[in-house]
Amino acid sequence: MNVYDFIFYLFAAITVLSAFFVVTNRNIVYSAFFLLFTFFGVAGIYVLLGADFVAIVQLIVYVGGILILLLFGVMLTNKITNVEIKTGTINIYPAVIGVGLLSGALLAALITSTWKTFPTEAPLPTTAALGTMLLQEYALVFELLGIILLIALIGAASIARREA
Amino acid sequence: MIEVGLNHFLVVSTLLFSMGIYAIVTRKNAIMVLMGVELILNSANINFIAFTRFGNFGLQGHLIALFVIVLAAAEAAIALAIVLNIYKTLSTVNIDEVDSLKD
Amino acid sequence: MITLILPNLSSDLLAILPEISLALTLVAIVVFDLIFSKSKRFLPFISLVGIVITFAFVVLQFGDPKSAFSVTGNNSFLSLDNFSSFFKILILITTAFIVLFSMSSQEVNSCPDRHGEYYALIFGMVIGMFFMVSANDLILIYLSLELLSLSSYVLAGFVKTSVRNSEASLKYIIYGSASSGIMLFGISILYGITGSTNLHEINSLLHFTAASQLTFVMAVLMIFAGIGFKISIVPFHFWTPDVYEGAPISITAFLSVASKAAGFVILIRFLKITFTQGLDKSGYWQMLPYIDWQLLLIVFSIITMTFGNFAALWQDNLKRMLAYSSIAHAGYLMLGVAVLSDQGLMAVLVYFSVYLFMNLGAFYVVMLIANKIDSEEIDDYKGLGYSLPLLGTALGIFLISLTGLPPTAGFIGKLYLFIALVDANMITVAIIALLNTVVALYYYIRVLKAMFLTKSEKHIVVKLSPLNYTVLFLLIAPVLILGIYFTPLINLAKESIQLLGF
Amino acid sequence: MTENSIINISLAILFLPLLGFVVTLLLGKKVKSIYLFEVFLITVVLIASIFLAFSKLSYFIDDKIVAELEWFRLSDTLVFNLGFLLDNITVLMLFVVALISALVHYFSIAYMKGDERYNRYFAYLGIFTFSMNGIVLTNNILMMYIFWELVGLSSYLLIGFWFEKKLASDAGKKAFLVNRIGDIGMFAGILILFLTYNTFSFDAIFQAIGAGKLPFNSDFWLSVTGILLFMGAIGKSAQFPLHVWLPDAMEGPTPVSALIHAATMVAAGVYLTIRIFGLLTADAMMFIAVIGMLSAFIPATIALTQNDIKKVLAYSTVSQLGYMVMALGVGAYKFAFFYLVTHAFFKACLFLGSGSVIHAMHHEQDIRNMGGLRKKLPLTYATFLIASLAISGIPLTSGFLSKDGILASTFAFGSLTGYWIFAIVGFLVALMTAFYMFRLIIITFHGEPRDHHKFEHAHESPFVMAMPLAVLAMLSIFIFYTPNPFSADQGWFFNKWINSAELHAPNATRFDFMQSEVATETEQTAEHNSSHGEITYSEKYTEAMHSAHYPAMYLSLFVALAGILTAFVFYQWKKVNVDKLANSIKPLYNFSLNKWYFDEFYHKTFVAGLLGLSKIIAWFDAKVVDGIVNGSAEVTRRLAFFTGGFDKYVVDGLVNLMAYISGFIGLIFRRVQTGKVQTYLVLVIFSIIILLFLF
Repeated sequence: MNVYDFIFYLFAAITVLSAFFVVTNRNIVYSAFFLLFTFFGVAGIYVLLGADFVAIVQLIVYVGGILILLLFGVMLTNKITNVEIKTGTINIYPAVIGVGLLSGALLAALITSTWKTFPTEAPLPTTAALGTMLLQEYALVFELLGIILLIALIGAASIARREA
Repeated sequence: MIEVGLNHFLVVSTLLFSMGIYAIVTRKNAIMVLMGVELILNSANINFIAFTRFGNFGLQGHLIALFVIVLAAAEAAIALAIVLNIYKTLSTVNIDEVDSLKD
Repeated sequence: MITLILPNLSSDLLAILPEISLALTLVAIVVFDLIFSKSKRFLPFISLVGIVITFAFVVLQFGDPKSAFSVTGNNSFLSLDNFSSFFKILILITTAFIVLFSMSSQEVNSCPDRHGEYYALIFGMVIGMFFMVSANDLILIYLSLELLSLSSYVLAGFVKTSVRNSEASLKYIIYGSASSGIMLFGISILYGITGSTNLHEINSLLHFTAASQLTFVMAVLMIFAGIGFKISIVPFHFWTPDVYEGAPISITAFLSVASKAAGFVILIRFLKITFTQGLDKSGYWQMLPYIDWQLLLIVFSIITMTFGNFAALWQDNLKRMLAYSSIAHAGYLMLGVAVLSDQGLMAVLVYFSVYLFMNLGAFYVVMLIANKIDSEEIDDYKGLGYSLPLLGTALGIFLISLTGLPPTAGFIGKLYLFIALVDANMITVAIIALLNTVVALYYYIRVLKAMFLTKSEKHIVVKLSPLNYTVLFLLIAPVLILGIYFTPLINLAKESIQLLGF
Repeated sequence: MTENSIINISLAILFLPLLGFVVTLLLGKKVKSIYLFEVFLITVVLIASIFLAFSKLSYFIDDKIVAELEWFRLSDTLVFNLGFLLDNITVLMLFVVALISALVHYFSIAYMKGDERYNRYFAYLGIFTFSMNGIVLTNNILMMYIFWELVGLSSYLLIGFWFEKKLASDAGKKAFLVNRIGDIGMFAGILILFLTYNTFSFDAIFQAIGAGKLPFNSDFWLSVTGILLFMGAIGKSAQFPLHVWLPDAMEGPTPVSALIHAATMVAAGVYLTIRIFGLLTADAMMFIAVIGMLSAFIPATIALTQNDIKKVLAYSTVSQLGYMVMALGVGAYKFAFFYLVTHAFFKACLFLGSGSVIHAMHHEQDIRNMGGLRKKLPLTYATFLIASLAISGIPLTSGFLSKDGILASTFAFGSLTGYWIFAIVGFLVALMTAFYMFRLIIITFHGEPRDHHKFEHAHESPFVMAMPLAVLAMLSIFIFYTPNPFSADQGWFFNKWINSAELHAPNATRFDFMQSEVATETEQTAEHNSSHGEITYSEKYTEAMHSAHYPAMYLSLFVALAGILTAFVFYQWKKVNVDKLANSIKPLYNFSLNKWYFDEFYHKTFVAGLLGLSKIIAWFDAKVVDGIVNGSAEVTRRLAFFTGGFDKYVVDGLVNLMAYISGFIGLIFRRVQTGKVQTYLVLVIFSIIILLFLF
């Protein structure tokens, strides 16, 4: 087991275990906290896969943005005096069976399949190349994302703002 | 032990995906459900980047992952706004209690 | 030194003039709303102007298929073919109607200070649909689908104070984000199999793939879950009745027509470009092996129409009934796709064109009546045929057309569909579909019965404005005219079935 | 005058009544006198149809004018057309329809006065006229079927016009349902034709048959196709065994009976048979002849004893239609059409006359309460008498000319093939016809009034009602058809206006006397001149007809007079005690009075069969379904329904059963719609898994 493998197992464990706590913990604040570790773990995996820029974005946007947003949501929808912010679950048994079957099938599908693989090379910095692609080939998608963000802004503001 | 390869990453992403689905269908709290959605999006992103890395597909996968992250942010914003609105009108964020529309 | 990879940016930008004009209209609405916040009543007119201009651009593009934003060869992001132009026209017509609907919708008018957002979000939906109908790349498909969804999540809950609206919105976003998440995962697997997200490229790469069948089916099914969510085919339809019932009627109508149309375009493009090997002599698509595509689609469509029709039988709420009926119609449309031939495709186009008018019409009448009596329960429609003869008759015409009886346009839609089925020797399927229309007859007739064959003491008066009359006329006229004289529509559809790069 | 203007006129004739329908229906509630618009339009149609017939017969007498328009195109070979076919028969038929329709409109102005849905009634007349014109004008069988159904629909509306009366709405329903049985056959026939020839056009089909292309390549299937198509006629022309609806349909307003059930709609069946005559084989013709014979005979015996003035006329209509159908069956194509036209006039006259009587007697229909009306209603009496003479076949009337022709044809047919039964039945029916018609006249108009109160209040009808009677009675005189009162052969109507039929069925499948080897020289040249088909009447047949003419004439005259005389002996001079006679042949009398127990028979067989089935279903429902659903209130209600009266069950039962089953399935489906979005998502996951295992 070389260092690379070790790092992989570390991050994989962080990701999967914390994700497990996210979905099973009854206290929603703890869940949110574990979600932070999951995102960190995923970012680590990105780094392992040579996606440095994506990893950074993952940290900034997910941890710095989405997670904070979710936490705000938690606080705004619970009375702050509640010490334990617990939430229940429904559909446990069918969900366990269904998800079990689905993940079994998925695992089988993904592992048994032969993928096009090439020997991996040493990862290069991707930021500059990504920037170029984003404004060249993917200019259209880039613009579309702009519209999506505008719509998200308008939509979220429209719903959340106080009625005049 | 086998050397870490594509399959290892795929296993991680599948587990993440399954747990995301599990959260979506079992947790009562709407915000927990949103966390589940984020897990699914993350698992798909791991797939994209892993395939890019091992299949030598260029940087396309990275870009897709970036797009998905941006989209996840937009979606989370709108979803939270809607959840807050539900909380304002029904004083609950438990999805199973929001079932007045049914047959 | 950056090398220019998009050498023909100017021509590409010209090619997306309709989309640009839509985006500019969106911006114009937002800006106008901000600056002249006292004159919101001009917003619909700005929207209509934007629609008309866009319409002109789309019509100019018709007949001149080209691809835009290509990186290498024909692997472009957008296919601006007649097929997409046809659906763009349908979407624009629907949008224009929805804007006109909204002008007299009580639900929308109850939140006057948020009209700016309302119309801006409608344009968000339209832009999303425009990209959907011409998108040629899975990632573009995913993003435009999300654009459409995000706008519609908000619009479904537009009246924030209404519990129904808020509930619809919450259910919609949870169901929708889960479906699109599953779809994204499916896309990622397909990307892993082929290494590309471009539909054409995937098609050529799929010929040499070594991926196992299980993987392939998994990916396809997961992507289908996302598309099926948009076009509400069983078993991905569960959100439809709840959201349709809960959302404002104008938005329900929009979702049931335009958003479904865009979803179908994705389905068709995805199937035809990605998974066909070519055409055989009689114009049927030869699909790639791995999956019995036809069986899959037939199973989907038969379950969908049967479920939709049977569930509709029990509905007491007209909006909900129309929701189930729209599921059933998705089943019929799916049958047209399941034929896997250009003829089936033509049937889909024809069906959609007539479905647009009849479905919008039904929703419009329901909206006008709901404005007054504040109810969509069929029980409250008793005797309406007598107290509101015009609206009653109009609804009658739309429902008869939805049933598919001559001499209305609905009949023509069904006729072409059945002809395509019979031509493809899918007799059993055709018979099942026919039996389904018989079931459909029951619940449509039920409304007519309530309106015309039961008396009610209540006397309801609905004052219609000239605008209402105009819109009603604009909807009835095509339903009746296309039922008799439909050659132009057929010709147009025939010209529009060609997909670019195929 | 060009072909174009002819087509334009016929377009106007077709669509003006539709315009009348739409306008009258829409403005009916607001504008009280809008019916005048419909009346005006139908007058225009009448004038136009006269003009059309005149131009066609003067300028284009030998031409077939065809106008076609592409309706829609499925592929290059599969084109659906809308088209007109104008030959002499078409224009004559158009004229008949327009004339009778117009007269009925005028008549109704007074007859329906005061009805609360006055305008609605005229609107219905408009749509009926439109549909009937459509049947007459079309050149392809698909359009014919469409208009056929439209006619059925509008007649349903008119029969059930007074739907507050249960009998009327039931009669409407019965007519609709019985007709549907015939239409199923017709539709099957159309499907066979379309599958074989890929076209609906009569001409194209005939040409293909002439070229030797047969359905499934067999003569047998050609016969079957002909018979299937003819089934449509059985329904619409109320032929045996589907004749049961027509007498019931008398519940509709009387002018409607005159229009629909005497002259036009019921004639549509005959018209259809005339149109498809070219493809009939000997077997099919034999079938048609037998049906016609039975339909002529059975109702005639029933009419002998009926006491409702309209019922008598209804059964007589069925019987006379049977004549026409029988005439077609024995190959007397021209006489069949001739009789169609003449019968339309005098039967419409009779119906309108009966309407006049009923109007005068304040809606009394039972002839036993009438009598002596001759003095009160002189004009009605005179016209009724002329029409009765015509239907009985007394010389100088149109009925004599045409009926005599049919009888002569059956005679000739007998001598050519040995099937004399048609001739025998033909004369028997002629005897009975004369008898029951004069029984009707004597009891109604002669003798002493039986209901003095009503008699005192009876009064002659106003001009708008009298005028149609006079016109129709006039048209029952021979002079409009031929200068020679004893033979139609030299007349313009028979000789010049109606062409002989074109035959297309393969030679081997025809009757001997219709085969083309025996066609004469001149007819062969005629064949070369016209591109279509060939002429039927072989020399052999002409000769047989010729030799049959005089015997048939004398014999028919004799039986008619005998019938009339008997009627006078029985009812006028009372030489024979009728009641006693009836008593002495009680079974026979009852048999006739109860209409051969047809309705009862149908009830006993079909209804009882369905009832038995329903019991089985009910048992199944009680034991099995009930067990599953655990005695829900719904099932109990259904059970009560199943054991309830079967009258309602026949019509509604199957429909309800289906609705119940569908509803049950729907109930299962809606269970999944719990309103909980997460449950939905679980279901989605399971669906994906199931689909994954399926594919």
